[in-house]
Amino acid sequence: MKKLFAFVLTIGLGVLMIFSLRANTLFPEFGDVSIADRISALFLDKSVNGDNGDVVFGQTTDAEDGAANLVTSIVVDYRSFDTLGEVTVLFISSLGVALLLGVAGKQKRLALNFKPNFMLRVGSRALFGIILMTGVYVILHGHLTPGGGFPGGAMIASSILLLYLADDEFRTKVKGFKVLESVAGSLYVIVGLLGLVLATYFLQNFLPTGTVGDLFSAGVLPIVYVLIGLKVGSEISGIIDHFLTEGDLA
Amino acid sequence: MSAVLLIAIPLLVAFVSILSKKLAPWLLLATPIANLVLLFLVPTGIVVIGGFQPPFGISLLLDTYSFIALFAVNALVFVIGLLNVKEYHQFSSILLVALAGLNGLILTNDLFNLFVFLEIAGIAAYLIAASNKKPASVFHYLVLGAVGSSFYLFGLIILYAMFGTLNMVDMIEKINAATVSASALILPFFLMFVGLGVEAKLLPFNSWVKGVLGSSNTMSGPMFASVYAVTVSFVFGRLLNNLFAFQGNLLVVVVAILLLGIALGEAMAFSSKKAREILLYSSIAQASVVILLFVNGLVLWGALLAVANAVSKFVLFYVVTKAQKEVGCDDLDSLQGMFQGNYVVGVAFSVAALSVIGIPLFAGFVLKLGYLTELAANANWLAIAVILVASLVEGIYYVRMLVKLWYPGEKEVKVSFGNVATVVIALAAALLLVFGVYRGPIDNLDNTIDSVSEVIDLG
Amino acid sequence: MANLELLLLIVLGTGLVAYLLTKVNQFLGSVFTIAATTFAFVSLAAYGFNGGLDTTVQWIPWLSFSVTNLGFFFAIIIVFVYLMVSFFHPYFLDHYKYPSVYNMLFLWSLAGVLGTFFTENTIQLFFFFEFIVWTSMFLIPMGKSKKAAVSYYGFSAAGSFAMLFGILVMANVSGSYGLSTGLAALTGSGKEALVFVLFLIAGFAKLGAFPFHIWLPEAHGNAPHPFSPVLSGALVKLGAFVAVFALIRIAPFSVTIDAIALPVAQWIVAILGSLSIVFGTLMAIREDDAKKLLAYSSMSHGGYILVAFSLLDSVAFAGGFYHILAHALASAGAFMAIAAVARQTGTTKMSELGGLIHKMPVTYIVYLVAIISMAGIPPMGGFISKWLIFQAVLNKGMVLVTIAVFFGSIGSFLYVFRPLAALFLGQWITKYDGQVKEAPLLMMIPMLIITALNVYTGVFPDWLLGVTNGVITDLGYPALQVAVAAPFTLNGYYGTLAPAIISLVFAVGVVVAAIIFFVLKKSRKVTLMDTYTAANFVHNEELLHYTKDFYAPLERLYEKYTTKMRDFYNALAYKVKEVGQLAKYLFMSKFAEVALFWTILILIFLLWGEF
Amino acid sequence: MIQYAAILLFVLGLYGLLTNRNVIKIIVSLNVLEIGLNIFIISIGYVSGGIAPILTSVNNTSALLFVDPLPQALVLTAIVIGVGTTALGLAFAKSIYAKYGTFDLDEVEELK
Amino acid sequence: MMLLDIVSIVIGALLLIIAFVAIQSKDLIKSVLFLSGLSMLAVVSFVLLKAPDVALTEAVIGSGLVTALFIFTLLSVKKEGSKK
Repeated sequence: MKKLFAFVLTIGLGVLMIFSLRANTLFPEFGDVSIADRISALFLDKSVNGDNGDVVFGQTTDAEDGAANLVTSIVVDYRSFDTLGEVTVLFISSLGVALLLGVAGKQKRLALNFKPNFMLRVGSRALFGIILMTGVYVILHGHLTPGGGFPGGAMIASSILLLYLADDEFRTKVKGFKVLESVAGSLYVIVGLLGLVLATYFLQNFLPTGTVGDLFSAGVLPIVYVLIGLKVGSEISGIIDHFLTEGDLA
Repeated sequence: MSAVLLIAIPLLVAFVSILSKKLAPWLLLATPIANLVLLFLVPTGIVVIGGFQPPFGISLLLDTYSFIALFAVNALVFVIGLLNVKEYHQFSSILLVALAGLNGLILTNDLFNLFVFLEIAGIAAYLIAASNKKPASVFHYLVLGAVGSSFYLFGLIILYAMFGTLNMVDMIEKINAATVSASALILPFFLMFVGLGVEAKLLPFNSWVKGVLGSSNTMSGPMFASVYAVTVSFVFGRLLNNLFAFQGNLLVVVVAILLLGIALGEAMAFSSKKAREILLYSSIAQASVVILLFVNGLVLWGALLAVANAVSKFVLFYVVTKAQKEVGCDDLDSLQGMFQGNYVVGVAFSVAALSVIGIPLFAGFVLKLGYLTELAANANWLAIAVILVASLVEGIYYVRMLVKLWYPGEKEVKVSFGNVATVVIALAAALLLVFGVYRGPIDNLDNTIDSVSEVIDLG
Repeated sequence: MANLELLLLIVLGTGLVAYLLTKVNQFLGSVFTIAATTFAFVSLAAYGFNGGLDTTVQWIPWLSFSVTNLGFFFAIIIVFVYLMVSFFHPYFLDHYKYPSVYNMLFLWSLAGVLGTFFTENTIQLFFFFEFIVWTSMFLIPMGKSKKAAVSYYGFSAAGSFAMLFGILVMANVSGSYGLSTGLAALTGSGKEALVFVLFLIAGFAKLGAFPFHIWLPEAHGNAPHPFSPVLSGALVKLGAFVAVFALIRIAPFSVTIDAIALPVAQWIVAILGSLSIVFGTLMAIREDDAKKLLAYSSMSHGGYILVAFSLLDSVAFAGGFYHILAHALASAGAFMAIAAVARQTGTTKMSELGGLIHKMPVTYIVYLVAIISMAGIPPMGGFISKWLIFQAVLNKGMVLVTIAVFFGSIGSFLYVFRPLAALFLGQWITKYDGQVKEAPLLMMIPMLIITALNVYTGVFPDWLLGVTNGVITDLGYPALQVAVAAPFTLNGYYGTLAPAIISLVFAVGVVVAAIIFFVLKKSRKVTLMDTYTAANFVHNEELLHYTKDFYAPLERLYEKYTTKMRDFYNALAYKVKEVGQLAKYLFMSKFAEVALFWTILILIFLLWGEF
Repeated sequence: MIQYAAILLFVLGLYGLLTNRNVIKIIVSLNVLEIGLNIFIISIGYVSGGIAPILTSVNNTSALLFVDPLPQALVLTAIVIGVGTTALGLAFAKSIYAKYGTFDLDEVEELK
Repeated sequence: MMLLDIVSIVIGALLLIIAFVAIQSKDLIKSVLFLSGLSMLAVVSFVLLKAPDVALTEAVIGSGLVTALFIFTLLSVKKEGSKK
């Protein structure tokens, strides 16, 4: 009865919201969006700081933003500050997980209920390499193709997760993750500060942006994405480690 | 020098601080101080990030309004860190991130950026609350906080779809330019209001407060009751004056929520027997008062009241949580006569309490008089009546509490506060006293703050 | 000090000095307190009576003062009570938890008093009002009960917040916080009724009049002994001050009741005042604690004051102002006498005391004179004021009020006599053998001064009535005719009164009685055991005087209704608590779902029918 | 269509939060809510006939119709934030279990 | 165009059904697995809405890592339960 009431209530709310949005004349119909009215129109044209004309893949050089992947250009350039915050969120989550699950004293692995056989172990080692490499690729080409620091970092983390799953005894050095996390995070802020010092503004792209579409293009973007990838990878690995180990409670 | 350093430095220090457990507490103490110094060095105005002019890039805004809040937040974080550095040293990095998040919340001029900082501050808050060792209540807070920020994001996205921008100032200009019917804005505005209302402790969205503040300790209590409260109030104030244009039904609902929050908050406090519970319900009511002032457009008074409350609540919560820790219980009856050996702390506590009630000679009185006058000038009699009745109830339970804490019961209660804490608390109370008598600075602020809404401008 | 603000600042400063001095040595601090209050009184009196009080020089920004006859009248009385009471400090301080704070807050509240009565600004009025409240609030729990402070604060704050609301409304009308400009702007603005009610609530609450009387016995009865005279003789009069404003200067309704030529609002206040008189009298009659009894008597006297000022008539005003003075003196005297008793014996319960006249004759005289004045019997001040009030009430022809006024007068005979009989007369309690002495000299001084003044106000009222006439003419009413027919007489509506002659008659009577009592004495002392009445032997010394259940038959008539008002306020507090519990249940009990539920509900409400 | 499904997904998450008292289920509901929100945000930027906002050698001029990249960037951020919250929530769930021996909040209330 | 509409209707319906099952299911593991499925469907819809970046991220983080964390939590708890 209570559930039915809640169901009717929430679905009713949903329907009301839909109707409200439909009645809203300013709210665009699905698919009927006029990007020209939005700030992202200039992000697409890479002409926030002055009209650049057409941006052509492989030809345009020294655009205000050199990334071919326009989402990346927003994530790590136009709205890089958000991304810094986002990294911080992940950072503090991993801190929190460590605080909550990291019991002082000897830590031991959570014993999994199955015994991985030899094939699994070898296979996962091999797979580990492949996933890791994919992750690195995704990170490095974040400004050109879909992907970037976040999925890449998560891939790195999943490759490490694979090692955890394949081996009961496996534990990485948490301390190492910590250092990596700290260094990557600090470097991100420092890159931002360099922007402030070398150019005028915090997080400003102070390197030449090169030709749109090249691997070595887009100025600091790839660097930042690598840092993000490392940071995300190490943070998520740290979280996984904490979930898979437990303190000597007894 | 740029105001962005106020966010970047705590972040950088936080990232570095996880490397050394020994160094982290010192970094925690040094950072707010550095920020306070910086605050006076950096120029005010719009701070562009990444070299993209607003509304395209993210921008921050440092004006008198955010200056007040930043000053209060950094000073309070320093003080709270100072008092808890020994006991909660493992929270240093978290407090640093929290500081970055709070500074960001105050400074940011971008709606989505606000969401990000809301999450940073929020997650830091869950962890600070985790120091209470009550995982269930913190989980509760986490769920509400997550839902709240999702609501905020939902509202924000609807606004983006409608107006195509994320910059606050740009948004309000577009809203004013587009002749939108009020009903179209109800959904996004209310969703955002709820999202922030969770953190601001507004009445129906604040069931987390009891679990978190009701079992708070010397760190989490002052952190939530003063630092977080002041920040969220200021964020609310900024949005209420620069974005939300409440009209019609929505205005009625919002005002009703706030008035209910004031009245019921005091009633709940009146019906409580535990010191921390009394304080937390009282702070619910106070938060509603502050936001009510913002809704009525009294930016100056809302801001000052938020700061004054933060200072008083810091003293009240610190004293009570400390006593709770030493006595092991925060029933008023079991704390009777705890000020007998602690005159200074007792006087400071009384000053803070009297200031919250709004009694002459203390800062709360000047403010109360100020905002009541303004409300009267707007002929907002209902709000005045509710606030006055609420302060009557508030006064009664605070006086009851003060009398109990000063005059001993059957059992002798000994609480030792330590020299540092005593000095800090006394200084905080002295501030309340000074601003209760000398209102020169407030009069000077009058003009500057009123012009804040004009300062916020793309130029 | 000719400058009022400077005086105020000095008194505030002496508070701090008194704190430090008392820390060093309690006696020293108390003597300093006496000196400080003396200084305040002397400067106020010396400059005030010649109109030499200066308010033009501004020492404190934002404050503005003005000296009016009304304010000065109240201030001088109250400061005088403070002065008298301060003499008690050396003997009482060591009983209290925080003696130095006691002295400090005592002086600070005095500063508040100075500020209140000379204010020319409504906000400032509220400021000092509240200032007095919290300074005196912390003094009360040093006595017997901790709860008393809470109810004192509650009612005082209810009053002052109501006043604040009124002030804000007034400022909204007039555009400034000036007291006189505000009052002037109010007429014809349509908001008079609201402001009138709000101010009256403040007056009633502070005066402890009928619906707000609960705190009086609590606070007066449980306050430290030397502070009760201040509360009853002085601070209660703050309420009278505000009530005077409301009743005389704000005319809320143009509708008047023709038969008595009074506006409706004033008539209602008169009825409420009468209720206070009756209620206070009835409650006092059945009270066992002497201090609480006097507290209830304060309530009934507050009723007299309200009745007097609601009549809008110069004879009544003269009576009212004179009653303020007379009651301040009388109740201060009575409370001080009780305080002296309490100091020497440690209790104020009438059922535990008796026969103190043998050990404390002077205190007995002080008390006797005070209660004679309270009961309104010549030749004391209370008689003059009551005579005037009776005249005015009779002249108006208000039947109910007249009955109440006379009932109160008769009732006060009944109750003030009881402590006299119980404490001082009757059987000596052997428990106190060898312990009780007369009060020390320093305490004697103020008691004797007050006694002398009680008599003086009753015998030679001319000069003081001249002072009150100044106040009355300030308020825009014709002065009372004093010393017109002959020296030392005053005119009412029904004849003239010559207090001096009456007093002479009384004096002769007393002398005759004394001669009979002392010279022609034929009585013999009998010990309690030495009895053979009704063939009963008394084996141990029981207390045989009739202090308990003295008026039992009368009490039985209304016993059931005595707690009604208290129950009402308790129920009110309980309701607030219940609302709080309910709110906790509705909004705070469960986890996220509760909050979500409300949010969804509100959202649905908002979106419903919007498109 | 998918936009409405997203809104309904959002309120379905709310429904889950309203009815579930199990910690894990609450976090699952929270994730449902967030997924719904993310789809909604993406749908805001969708343009009929638009292409993914990535410049390649094939579609190399800005005259082409791209979908709005900004909501996508926002969702990237939102997803990562969601993961952080979920991880933290699960950590709290673990410590609730360690302290009370149950995931059920009703039982936790009783045990308090 | 028609095809996209049909596909999106199907996906929308599936999303809702799977979400409902995930919320209603009594078995925690099942609930988590359905959440993972929901996440995968979300990936599909992201692709449909021309958001490859988001799709990739959601695939790796949303359906991969989050599910793993859920499972680990349940795993550790189950083990403790069996111990007792």
